[in-house]
Amino acid sequence: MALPNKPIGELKAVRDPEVEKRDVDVLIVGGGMAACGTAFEIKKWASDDTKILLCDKAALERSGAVAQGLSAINTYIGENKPEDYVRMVRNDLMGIVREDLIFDLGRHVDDSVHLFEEWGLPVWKKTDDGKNLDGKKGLKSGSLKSGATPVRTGKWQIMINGESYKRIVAEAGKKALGEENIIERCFIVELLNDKDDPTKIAGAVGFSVRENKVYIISAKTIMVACGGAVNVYQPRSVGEGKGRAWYPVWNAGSTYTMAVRAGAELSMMENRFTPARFKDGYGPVGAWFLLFKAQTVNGLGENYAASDHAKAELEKYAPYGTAAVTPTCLRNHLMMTEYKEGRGPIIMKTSDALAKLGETMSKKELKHLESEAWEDFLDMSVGQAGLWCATNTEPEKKDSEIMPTEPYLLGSHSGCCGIWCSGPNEDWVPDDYKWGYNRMTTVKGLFTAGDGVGCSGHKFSSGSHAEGRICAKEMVRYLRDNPDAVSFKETDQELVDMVYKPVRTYLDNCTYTTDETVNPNYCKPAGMAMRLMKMTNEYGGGTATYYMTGGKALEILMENFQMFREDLEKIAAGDLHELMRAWEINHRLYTVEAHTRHIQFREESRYPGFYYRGDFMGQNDEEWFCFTNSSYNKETNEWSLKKVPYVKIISD
Amino acid sequence: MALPNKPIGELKAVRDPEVEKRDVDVLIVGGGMAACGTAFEIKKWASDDTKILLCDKAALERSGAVAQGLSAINTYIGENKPEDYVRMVRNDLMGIVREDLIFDLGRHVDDSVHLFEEWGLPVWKKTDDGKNLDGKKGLKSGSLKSGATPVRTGKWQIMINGESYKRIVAEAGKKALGEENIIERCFIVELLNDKDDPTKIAGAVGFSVRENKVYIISAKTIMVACGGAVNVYQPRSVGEGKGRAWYPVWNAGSTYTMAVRAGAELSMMENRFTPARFKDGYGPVGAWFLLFKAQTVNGLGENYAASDHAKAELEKYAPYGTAAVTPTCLRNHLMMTEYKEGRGPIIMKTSDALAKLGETMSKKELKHLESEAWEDFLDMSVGQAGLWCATNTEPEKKDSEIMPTEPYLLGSHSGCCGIWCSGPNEDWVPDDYKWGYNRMTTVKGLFTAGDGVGCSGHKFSSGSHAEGRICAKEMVRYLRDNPDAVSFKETDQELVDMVYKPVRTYLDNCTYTTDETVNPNYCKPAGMAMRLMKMTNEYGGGTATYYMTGGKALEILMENFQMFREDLEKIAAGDLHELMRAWEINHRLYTVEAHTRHIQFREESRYPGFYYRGDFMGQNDEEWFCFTNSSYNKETNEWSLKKVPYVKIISD
Amino acid sequence: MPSFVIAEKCDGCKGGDKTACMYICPNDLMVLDPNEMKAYNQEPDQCWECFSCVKICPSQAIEVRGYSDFVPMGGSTVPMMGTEDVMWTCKFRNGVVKRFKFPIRTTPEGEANDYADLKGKDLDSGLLSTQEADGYVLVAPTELA
Amino acid sequence: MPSFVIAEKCDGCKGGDKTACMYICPNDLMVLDPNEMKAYNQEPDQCWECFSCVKICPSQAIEVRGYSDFVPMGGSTVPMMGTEDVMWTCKFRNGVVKRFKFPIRTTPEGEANDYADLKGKDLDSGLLSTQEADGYVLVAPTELA
Ligand SMILES: Cc1cc2c(cc1C)N(S(=O)(=O)O)[C@@H]1C(=O)NC(=O)N=C1N2C[C@H](O)[C@H](O)[C@H](O)COP(=O)(O)OP(=O)(O)OC[C@H]1O[C@@H](n2cnc3c(N)ncnc32)[C@H](O)[C@@H]1O
Ligand SMILES: Cc1cc2c(cc1C)N(S(=O)(=O)O)[C@@H]1C(=O)NC(=O)N=C1N2C[C@H](O)[C@H](O)[C@H](O)COP(=O)(O)OP(=O)(O)OC[C@H]1O[C@@H](n2cnc3c(N)ncnc32)[C@H](O)[C@@H]1O
Ligand SMILES: Nc1ncnc2c1ncn2[C@@H]1O[C@H](COP(=O)(O)O)[C@@H](O)[C@H]1O
Ligand SMILES: Nc1ncnc2c1ncn2[C@@H]1O[C@H](COP(=O)(O)O)[C@@H](O)[C@H]1O
Ligand SMILES: Nc1ncnc2c1ncn2[C@@H]1O[C@H](COP(=O)(O)O)[C@@H](O)[C@H]1O
Ligand code: SF4
Ligand code: SF4
Ligand code: SF4
Ligand code: SF4
Ligand code: NA
Repeated sequence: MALPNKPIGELKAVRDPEVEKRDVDVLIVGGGMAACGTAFEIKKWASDDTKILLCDKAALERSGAVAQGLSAINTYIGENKPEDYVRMVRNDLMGIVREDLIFDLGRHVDDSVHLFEEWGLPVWKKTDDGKNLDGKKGLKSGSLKSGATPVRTGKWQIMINGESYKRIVAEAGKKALGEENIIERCFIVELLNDKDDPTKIAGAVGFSVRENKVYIISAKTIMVACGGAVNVYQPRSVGEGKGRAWYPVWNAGSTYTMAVRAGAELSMMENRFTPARFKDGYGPVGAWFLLFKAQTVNGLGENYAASDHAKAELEKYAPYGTAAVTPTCLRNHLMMTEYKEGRGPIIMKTSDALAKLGETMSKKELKHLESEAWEDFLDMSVGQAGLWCATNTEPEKKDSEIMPTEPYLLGSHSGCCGIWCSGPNEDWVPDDYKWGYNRMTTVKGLFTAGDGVGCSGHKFSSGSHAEGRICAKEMVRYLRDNPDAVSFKETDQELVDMVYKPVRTYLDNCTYTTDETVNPNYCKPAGMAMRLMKMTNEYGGGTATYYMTGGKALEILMENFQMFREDLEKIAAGDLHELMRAWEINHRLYTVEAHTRHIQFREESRYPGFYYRGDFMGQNDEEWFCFTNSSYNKETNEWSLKKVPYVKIISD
Repeated sequence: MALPNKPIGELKAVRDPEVEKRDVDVLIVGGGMAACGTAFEIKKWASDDTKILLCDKAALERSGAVAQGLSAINTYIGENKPEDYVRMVRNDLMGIVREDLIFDLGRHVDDSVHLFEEWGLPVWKKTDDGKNLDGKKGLKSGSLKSGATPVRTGKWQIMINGESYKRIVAEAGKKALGEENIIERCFIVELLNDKDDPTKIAGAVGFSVRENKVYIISAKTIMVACGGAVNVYQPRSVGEGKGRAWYPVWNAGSTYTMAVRAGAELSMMENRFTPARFKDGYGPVGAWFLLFKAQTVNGLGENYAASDHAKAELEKYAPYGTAAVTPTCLRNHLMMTEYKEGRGPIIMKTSDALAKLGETMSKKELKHLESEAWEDFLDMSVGQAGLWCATNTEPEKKDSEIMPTEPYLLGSHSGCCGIWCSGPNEDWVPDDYKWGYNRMTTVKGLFTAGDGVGCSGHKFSSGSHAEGRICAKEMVRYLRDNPDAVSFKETDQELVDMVYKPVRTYLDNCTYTTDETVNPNYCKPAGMAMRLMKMTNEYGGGTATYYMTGGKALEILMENFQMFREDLEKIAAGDLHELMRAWEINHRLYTVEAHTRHIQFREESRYPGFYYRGDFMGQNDEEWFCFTNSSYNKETNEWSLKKVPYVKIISD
Repeated sequence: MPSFVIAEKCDGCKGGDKTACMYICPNDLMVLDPNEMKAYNQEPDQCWECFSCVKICPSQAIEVRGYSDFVPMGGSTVPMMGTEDVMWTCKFRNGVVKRFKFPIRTTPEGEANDYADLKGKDLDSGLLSTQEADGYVLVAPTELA
Repeated sequence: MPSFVIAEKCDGCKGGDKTACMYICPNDLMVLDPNEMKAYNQEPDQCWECFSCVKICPSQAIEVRGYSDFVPMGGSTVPMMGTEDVMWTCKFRNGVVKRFKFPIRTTPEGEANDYADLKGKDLDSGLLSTQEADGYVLVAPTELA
């Protein structure tokens, strides 16, 4: 072997990259469900000479959370009332949500679902005699839009054959926007403010992961939708399996970090989503609970969720805990009690569930049912199917363990952290919740959607797409009202120096030692990733403490963050892939620091089962029945947090 | 870069190694404190024509637990009574210990300490006016043997300047045994039984980590002292820092695995040692508690150990919990309560301790005290000093966190798992505890010492050395009584095929994929190491569950072990270093499986703070005030466990 | 379950401009060794096992094997992509094999209707373009607190 | 705190039979690249930071840097071995430097008394050779239960 002190990677980084400058009206950052919605919608409203650009760190065809596919569309209102949708989300999120945003989403989401089906997404249908047809056979029942009945698992979810979900949605988005307006493999690092009005957005800087090139983009309005944040908490598999997270490991909090650094207010960043999943493979449990009606038992074989103890525990959190559907965090909370008291692990009785269903089913129907169970994994969590194969788990014979995972930060699934956004400019929306353009952040011209929008949640894939479309139209309105040119104060050289700093640090130092991975003069992204996850796991209420944190732990964590940020000045990247990792870890830091500061600020335990403040157990409605918003000053590195009143819009 | 599918490592493994055969009377496996004791002692008793061989996987000068040095000798009886030594160990280990072994150790250990000092180990001395002199200045007070007073931290511990402790002890051992009788970098894989009498030891097989060579050794008597087992539970640092464990990461349970596979009975393998240490750096706390009289507080700043709650908790475990010195496990137990109830982390008030000491000290004395505090780390846990430097921790100004670590399996420090051994052949020893040769296992001719001997503990470095010396003499007695030749049934080819199987698996498959680390036809040691630690951590009462386990978790773990063992058939090694890792992981598996089976067998929670069985909380003296012994049949892969009566020898 | 490339099967996408696996991986893991013209996963511990590379590889050269830190050996899940369906072969550790076929899309590839000619009318309403075209009426909440 | 080798300082132990660092590492981590005649740590995540290699290197070419997953940057602890003492230089992240000197042995290297000529007498007693020589009397417990 040669000495391991040479740059690795196939695409070596050079000291001085090429610079490509772009001057556009609209910039879309991200290429996931939300961004594809924007891409589809925007030209319907923009004038033909509007310059639009979309930058995705990956390839739209399989970028973002839906890369692998999905087996359900979790938000389809259909026969339900949007008001009930608001009530469901509100209850699941323990009362404090932006009902204007949720209601607005509810009245738009089905339109996206109808488009998906038209584009070719197979949607299951219910026959008149109550049987399930898959999305191909179901075609003959007609489309949802034409009145066909979907297969519902819960009240809001419908089943699909979603292996190619993202390919289909991306195809429509790309066609609508035009390939020439899309740069794939462009990682956006930072948003830039207007020189004259720093409260206004003016551009962005990023780099290519394929060639040594920095993109400097000026834009009048920007939609940032880079998804949520994964690997900000340590997963339970810390070796090779650390790439296996439930949410997509490549979404690194870019949305929140770039927005907050550009001056946008974040809201409810203390909220996190800690899903219960099949252990290790992260297979989804929704279908098993809702479609297959499976039950869970504790290590002693008891149906703990039905125990008196559980009921008493849930009553503490009335009205949420006593609602017909137990909030997601409280379902976790009941599991936590079992673990702590030595009654783990939690087992899902797949065998009993299938046996029970089998009592009323034919052999053929049972076979079909088995196939549905496997599809649920193969369409969105293949690794879980792989784990079942590797452990000889036939669900009809062998039960599986479920377990709450590490926490994720996201705003589109069953969590509600994110950016504080304007609601629709309509009468019924409280004045404090609207400032002109729907889904615009507190930075002029900066919009967000999907995981980016805080205080709502339960939009899922369909709602994220619809929200991206809402942004499209609003951005065109904003452009109409704000046609003036923008410019930013940073020079090209400053921006290049910032983006390529890790490369230069690397090149300047890598031959000092005989192994480029161990060098006292720099740190590398892989090590920093582990370091960040260790500190959040241990002090910020990760799995290490059963999600427990408290004042002293948070104080230590803040000190760790501080040193971490200082050390990031010395992060080094030898190739373009590593340069991306360097910037991802930067984005993760700011995101999870925001999260932690919110937890520190909110002196109660609003979401038991998602996290606990040991020094402030229980909810304190008196003091904390309100939103918490934060902002960051990148010149002074100061955070500020405040309370923002909650307004109830929809009746109980 | 070239495709990463070529064997890595500087010392490539070849398919067919050279074979070197040795025929000796005495084989010493290991080169640590115990083995150096044997090496020093054996020629004093053996006839000149006795052939003796010592094999160490590393270089004696710095092999084993003392490689880095130590800052104290934890067992020096001195002015105390051996009976009190037995009482201390018994209380710390919750009542169930082999008092014959402990008493015997107590009456021999000081002789080794006196030798260490003579050889050049600096031992601190107390002046007549109560001041501490370091080991160089202390020389003028004379030696311990000549009556000088050591500096005691606790009743049993004495302070040394132990940076070169192991070098000194190894030097004497090597000189006494002769370099020509020592093979360094020889990893012993398996012990072999006599062809005609399988209850008798007959040899061993190992390989060189420096050249492609397998050693096949026939021996009439063997002393195995390969230390304890580390990285059988997942440490809290799982990235680059996973090499930082408190106990030496290179001791892989070889002692227990080789012995049990050779037919030896293990005892009290459920016992583990989970030391409280300075967090992450694993700095020792003994000096801080005992010498500096530091106190610990919880996250709320409370002296939790002095609370009524703590007292009540300790009373549950009377008489152990209410003894003058709280047993090590119960000290952890009190911390666990704080963590679970949200009152973590635990902080050691180094600042207060030093301030208090400063009240009665001169500037110069304080400066000396500071130096002592740093020496405690620099002599045996440099990484902790490094962590203090990196976090700007001056202990007089900034407090540090302490925390129980991951569990270790060992028999010489504050734990008592190990091999079931004969006590001395003397009247006062119960018949069931002696079968001819002191420290002989239940396999004829197989001896052990140090971490290998179960049911005793608290021997530490000095006691391990003395115990190795006891073995030396007993082995010569055994040789005298059993002079006949031995032979084993395995052919050279079978042994080579076994030892080099991982190499062949590698060579047969490594070019199938483009990356030698990911290949469906084999597994690699690094991945298997993570897999083993993940399963024990989650199901076997590791840090993941605050040391909680239970029947269902243990059942899952057993199933995981089973698949793990099957997969070990496919472990692959491309170079000699990796071949060592392959065998280490094999040794870890058997050791931790034994541990888990004992936990499964003992239906009580004897060592709260070390582990809990959620389904059997509390101690059950009625049923379980006894030893638990296990044995393994390598032909049938069957374990059997049984209870063995405890006999009290020393009065309360 | 990081992806791996079977050396014999990979032809480096025949030396094309970009390889299919590099093009698709959402996490930028697949790279090509230009000397041997074969691909490999440069960071297996960041693989989400999304199977995007597996599904797109024209040579069926990519598979995945269970993550080494928790997946026992011997199982496999292999997709075969068609234009309308995906066929999965799931092999168990104990040899049991299960096959499943699921639809993936109901229109030909490239034929998703992007409504290229649709232009919205009322920029100030809350309606999306297709809602407006469908004559959908925007509702306000009626069940107010 | 895995060890690292400063390229410029390492001379591969002048091409000797075995390098000092390879000889000493209790965990078999140090290896020599025979082409460049320089050493490196082949498995940094198994380094116990025992400093054995650091202390033995004749060229002071080895140092350690804090484990990347929990040690902030900028500190260092560097030993300088003498025959009787070790001198530590501890540098803090904030620049503070502390130096400590501790004795390591009180006899010249190689001079440990191995009692080469001592032969035990009574193989059946419980006494060790030096105990026997010193006339030590083996005690039995007196405070029996
Ligand atoms: C991963 C996952 C997700 C879901 C589920 C299971 C699993 C396993 N489930 S179940 O659990 O209920 O089973 C769902 C389900 O079945 N049904 C459903 O409707 N939604 C589910 N989701 C949730 C939805 O997928 C989710 O709500 C939406 O995808 C959110 O949309 P959006 O907010 O657009 O995020 P994205 O991940 O799709 O896209 C992010 C994009 O940003 C890019 N990017 C990121 N950083 C960037 C940077 N710095 N520069 C440039 N680009 C940069 C990404 O490449 C990507 O294009
Ligand atoms: C690591 C450590 C240990 C201690 C402490 C702090 C720290 C950080 N502390 S404090 O916490 O209280 O601070 C102690 C202290 O201050 N004072 C004290 O007296 N003892 C302490 N210990 C305990 C003693 O060190 C311990 O009791 C003895 O060393 C045990 O002796 P022994 O049982 O011989 O084990 P070993 O580790 O020394 O030697 C093992 C040998 O086996 C070799 N080996 C292993 N596997 C092998 C294989 N398969 N083939 C061939 N050789 C193969 C090793 O290379 C080694 O030579
Ligand atoms: N036990 C449950 N009770 C009610 N709804 C659930 C339950 N588990 C999952 N769900 C819902 O099912 C959908 C898919 O869940 P999951 O598979 O957990 O992502 C989500 O909308 C969940 O909120
Ligand atoms: N506690 C819950 N009970 C019922 N449905 C839920 C609950 N939480 C989330 N959902 C719905 O389940 C779908 C996905 O949620 P999740 O279980 O988190 O994947 C969404 O449609 C949610 O509206
Ligand atoms: N809090 C304590 N009380 C009594 N003895 C202790 C305490 N902490 C450590 N010790 C003893 O001090 C010695 C060194 O401990 P340690 O540094 O924890 O390995 C061992 O003999 C321990 O049993
Ligand atoms: S897509 Fe397949 S054939 Fe093409 S480079 Fe990748 S592995 Fe090779
Ligand atoms: S499975 Fe997915 S994440 Fe892994 S290499 Fe392939 S495309 Fe990338
Ligand atoms: S001991 Fe020092 S000089 Fe010798 S090979 Fe190792 S690093 Fe180089
Ligand atoms: S510090 Fe110790 S474990 Fe690490 S490489 Fe050096 S000798 Fe080996
Ligand atoms: Na953990």
